[in-house]
Amino acid sequence: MSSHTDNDPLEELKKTSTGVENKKLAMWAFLASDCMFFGTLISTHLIYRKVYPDVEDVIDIFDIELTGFSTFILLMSSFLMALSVSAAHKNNLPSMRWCLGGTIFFGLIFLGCQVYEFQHFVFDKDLTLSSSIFGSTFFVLTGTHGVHVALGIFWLGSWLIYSFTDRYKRENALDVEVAGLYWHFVDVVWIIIFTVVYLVEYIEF
Amino acid sequence: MDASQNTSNSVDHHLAEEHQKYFTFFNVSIALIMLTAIELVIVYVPIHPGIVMGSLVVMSLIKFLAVIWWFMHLRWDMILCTLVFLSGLIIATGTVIALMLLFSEDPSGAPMI
Amino acid sequence: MSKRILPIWAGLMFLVMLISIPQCTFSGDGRWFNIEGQQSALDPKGPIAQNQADIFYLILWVTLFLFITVGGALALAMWRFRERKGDDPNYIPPQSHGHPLIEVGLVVASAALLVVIAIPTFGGIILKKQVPVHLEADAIEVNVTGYQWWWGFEYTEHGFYTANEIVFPAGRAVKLNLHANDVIHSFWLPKLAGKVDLIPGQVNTMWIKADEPGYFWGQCAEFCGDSHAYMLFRAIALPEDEWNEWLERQQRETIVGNGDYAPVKEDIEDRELVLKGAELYAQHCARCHSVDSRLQTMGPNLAHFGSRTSIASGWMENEPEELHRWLKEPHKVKPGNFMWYGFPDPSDPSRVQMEGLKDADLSDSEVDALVAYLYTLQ
Amino acid sequence: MSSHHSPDSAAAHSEPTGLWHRPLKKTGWVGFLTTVDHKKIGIAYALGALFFLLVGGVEALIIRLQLMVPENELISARLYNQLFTMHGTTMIFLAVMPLSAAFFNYIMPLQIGARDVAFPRMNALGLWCFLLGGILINMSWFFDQGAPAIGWFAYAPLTDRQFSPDIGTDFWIMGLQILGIASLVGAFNFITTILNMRAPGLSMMRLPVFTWMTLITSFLIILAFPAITIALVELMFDRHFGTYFFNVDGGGKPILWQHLFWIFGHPEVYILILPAMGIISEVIPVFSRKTLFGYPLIIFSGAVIGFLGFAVWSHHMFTTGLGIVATTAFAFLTMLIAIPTGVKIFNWIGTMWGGRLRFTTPMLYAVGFIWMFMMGGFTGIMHSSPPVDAQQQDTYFVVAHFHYVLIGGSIFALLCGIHYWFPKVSGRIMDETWGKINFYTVFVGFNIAFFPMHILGMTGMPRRTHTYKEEMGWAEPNFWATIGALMLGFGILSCIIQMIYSYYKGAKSPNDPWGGRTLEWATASPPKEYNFAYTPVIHARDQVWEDRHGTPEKRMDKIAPDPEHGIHMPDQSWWPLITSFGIFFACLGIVFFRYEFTFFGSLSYTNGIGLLVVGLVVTLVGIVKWALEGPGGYHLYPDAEDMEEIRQSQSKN
Repeated sequence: MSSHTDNDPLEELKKTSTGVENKKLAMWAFLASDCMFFGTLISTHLIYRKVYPDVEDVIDIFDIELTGFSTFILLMSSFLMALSVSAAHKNNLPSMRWCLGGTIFFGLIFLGCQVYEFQHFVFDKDLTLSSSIFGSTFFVLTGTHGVHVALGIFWLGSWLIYSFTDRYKRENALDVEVAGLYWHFVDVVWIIIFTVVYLVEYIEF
Repeated sequence: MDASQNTSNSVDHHLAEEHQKYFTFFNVSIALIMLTAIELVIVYVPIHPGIVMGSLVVMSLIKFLAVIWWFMHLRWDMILCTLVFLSGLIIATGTVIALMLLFSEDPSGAPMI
Repeated sequence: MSKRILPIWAGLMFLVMLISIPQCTFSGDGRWFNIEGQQSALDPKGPIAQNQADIFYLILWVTLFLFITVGGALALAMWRFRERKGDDPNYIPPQSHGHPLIEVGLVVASAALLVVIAIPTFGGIILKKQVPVHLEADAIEVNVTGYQWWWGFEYTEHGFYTANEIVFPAGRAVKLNLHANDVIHSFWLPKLAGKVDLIPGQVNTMWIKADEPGYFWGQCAEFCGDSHAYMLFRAIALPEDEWNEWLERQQRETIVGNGDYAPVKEDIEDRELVLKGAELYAQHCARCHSVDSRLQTMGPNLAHFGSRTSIASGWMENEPEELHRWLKEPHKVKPGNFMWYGFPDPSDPSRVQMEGLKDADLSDSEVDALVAYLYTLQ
Repeated sequence: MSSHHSPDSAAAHSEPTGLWHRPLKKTGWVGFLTTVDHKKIGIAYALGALFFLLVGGVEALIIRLQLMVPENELISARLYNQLFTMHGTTMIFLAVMPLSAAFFNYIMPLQIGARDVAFPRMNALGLWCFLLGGILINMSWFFDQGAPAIGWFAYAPLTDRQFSPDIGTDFWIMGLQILGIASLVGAFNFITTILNMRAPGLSMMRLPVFTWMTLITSFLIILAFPAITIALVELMFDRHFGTYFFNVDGGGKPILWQHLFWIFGHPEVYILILPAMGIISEVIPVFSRKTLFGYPLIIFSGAVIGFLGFAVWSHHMFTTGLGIVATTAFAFLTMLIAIPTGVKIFNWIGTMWGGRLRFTTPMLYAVGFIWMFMMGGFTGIMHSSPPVDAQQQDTYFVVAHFHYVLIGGSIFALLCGIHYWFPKVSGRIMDETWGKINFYTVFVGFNIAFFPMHILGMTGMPRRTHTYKEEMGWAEPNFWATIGALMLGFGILSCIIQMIYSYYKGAKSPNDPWGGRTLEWATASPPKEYNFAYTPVIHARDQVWEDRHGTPEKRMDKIAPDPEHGIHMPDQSWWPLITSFGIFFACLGIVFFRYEFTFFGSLSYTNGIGLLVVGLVVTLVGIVKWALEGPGGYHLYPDAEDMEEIRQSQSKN
């Protein structure tokens, strides 16, 4: 009865002591670590918001429609990412490529929105890294998230290109899944940032 | 039982399962968008800010958990992945909360708590 | 050879240890344990330090008890179960995996000992933070500011400043508001109270009280840059009458009109020298130092400088030779100090915002004149 | 030993993979620079760490010589400040942590019966990042203003450009970032390896304690390091881009740095001590000829110490004016840590009780550890009480406390581990007589150096002061502390000399010279490239002990490798080395951002951007090529001797 597992390369990868593939386990450990990265950045931002609530007129700076739109875009990209992992597991390459391409496209739109937002803040609203403590914490927090998004786009793009070569094998579905985990995590971090950095500012206490 | 039949069986099984997942993912993403829309609107609704704050926290928590539970496959994976991730998540959350409490200041700038 | 070298070497090592123990526990002049040393925390002269020393001794006894019991068990195990000569090298002792009752018992016992420590600890935390009600009424208040590398003291109720020597009445609580001008410092008067940090951007508070009049040494306890080791200060607890006298003297104006240095009296000896010193002071010192006790400028306030006991923030005694050395070559006494190098421009640290004595190039006779002038500031 | 390359990897080799082909040479420089073998990497970690231990030791001895007499003028205040900054940084990040990592690398895979770690090339990346990070931090000595003078915890705002305009501080910041990468990739690797690559039958509750402590330490690393990484990023932005994270002028709160630093810093203390506890828990049962007393409780208390370590950071900040609630909460949580720590000590004594103790050199270090760690622990209980801590914080009492924990604790345990596993690594045994002479020198020297510091602290000597006045009465303890430090330095040096001598001239050791209990003693000394010729099937916690003394059904089964397939081994690679150099140059570029400096007497100017871009490109190329290259692999076949051993064990069962 060992023929079943012998023939499925994905099952083959699960032959570890715990039954979780090495790469996936390492990725989850990395994500646990990344929680602390963003936890530290978010607390820095929130602490200074709490200590200096009036340092900038934040509602005047923010453009919640744009940010809402980019949040929507990122959620959609996460949906497509889940579909591409699903397609990769089915070894349905054309579907996986379309979904991956869509994920990357939405990721690029998100990044574009952020670039636009940053240049708008800097040039129209005079909010820079050194204009106030709010500028410092805001740009470093959202910038770090943006760097994560950019890396994710690069990573997913690599797999999109790789899937067109004949070196792409069935086992690589795991690699796509691991890249997907990273992408989803970037998404959940944005869910938190969208709430605690943007939306909370609009509540009138 | 020959190997090829076995393989096709397993692939069929995979297909059915992945097909099932498609609908789950679709529903989850619709829910995520609805929640985001509600979040966007609720901040303008003239009710007690505490309620707004509370519902924002609850909704983003639901979104957060939905993504990691369904999109990130924790629902289908070994419990070990969840545990590893939770170790980081719990310690990070605890640290953020503790820091927020530690920075409750009195007017002179010295910590109060 | 190699059989014998081990016991010889081990014996030698323990001999060194035996010699070193009394050497360390007796300080040079034969006092045991240096317990009455200038900054000894084990020689408390005020209620907070007393409380802290009491808790220290309590924990010391608790841990000594633990050390003797646990260490005793360890020593006994090491002795009783060691492999002796002639023992069967293949002997296998009975294998035991542990006993839940023993484990739980030990956990409960250690938790109980922790409670013994925790209760007075809580009392100590409260005591250090809050002035007790009966001392609140006649407490005085002093603002302490830490600078690189000296201390500024502001007597808020009377509106005057002094530097590096904090004077207060014995038997009364002194509330301290701690500010920092540049980096983090830490205010530590071991005989009166444990330290509290001075942190830029926030105001910490503490209080001290000296039971009897006395002269205490204190020191900055948080690394604050090049001359951290030289950032000392003195605390002087005076009897009530002397305290009032001191207050009166400090409030006496040292300045007339709008001049930025003190007038030189008519009837003093070496008047020529003092006048020259006053001129030099105006030329080189007055940019950073003030001789008006109501004014705090960038450097330590020098009003009533002549009546202080120490100079260079507690590092040197206030004697003419020492003062001469301090003014002539301050950078050799305290490396990196601003009196010599001038203040760097905060926006561009490579430039100097205000010149120091380095550029003044004072001769010995000029320094003597300055010294003479400074001692007229009584 | 015969080997050939499997068809799939052979195909990969013939493909044009870029600048050069995959390295195959096992020896010489190429073999060393491209290695992915966890054993070679472990040894390289150990050599690097021992080198930095000597560097940090020399720095410590200069510090001690300066303090030997009051108002000494041996070195300048600034040099002294640089020395204690670099001493702390070096000892923690470049000596003790990598030395622990050396044991993780070498011993842990052997203890779980694995052929290598889960990600061998990532392991190599960790090694190179550690070495280059160490080099980057120490490069600061050779620039105009020299090394940083900020203390190893670099409290803001002293680290602001305004108060520390020197380039040394930038070197320190970026050096720590690289070391953070090294620790993080190592930790992800160890977590995956321990959880996923255990031999059949080796359940979690059968894992050797050292492996358990490796796992817990790795979790501490991945959860603690992000805090300092972000804090350093914020500090770097403050220094280079004028942000206000810790800059008071713009509203920054210097206290935030302390929080972020100690959120990392306190777990870091346990990162330093838990591996040591793991080593001790291995050595004491072996030389007591008894199984570890209360194994589950030792594991559990290790995990509790690790977890509580994230909830007590503010006890480093009792004097910063925290409020009453915070002070009390952190004080009581800190006291709680005494319980699991005490449990460990009770269990070690319980293990020795009723055993047959052989006081070999490793055992002497292990028992020395318990004594010294007890003392360090008791002074730790004193610090947990804020009123007492108010008098002890930032004094020599604290210096004494953490040296008792880090030398008497970590270093003693690491020396214990070196003596214990030396036969396994080198196939030769270290001489017992000289080992004991070294032990007594180290033990006595250490106590003479650091016990007087308790007295110094309680009588008011603050730490980090390069001089003190004679009136203070601190002369005698300081004098003897210096004598002791010299003895300690001499002892450590002679230990290292003995190691080098034993490596070449020591007596040959059998595979298991001590009567070991755990799996690493079942294989050859030194282990062959493939660690185990067979797949060990584990039936008991102390498997090797059970093989020798236990009942037949608890004996280990040995599954021979498939005669056709052989043993799969990972291929060597250049890309970890190249990637680490990319990271190194990128960090160097950030150090030089907007810098004017004099180089060989002439004023030079650099903005470092070019270097940063080059570094990032190299890193990116390295990662891409790394990914495209794939893990590769080739197959080895156990030699006749190994096959004979497997056959014998199978016929026995």
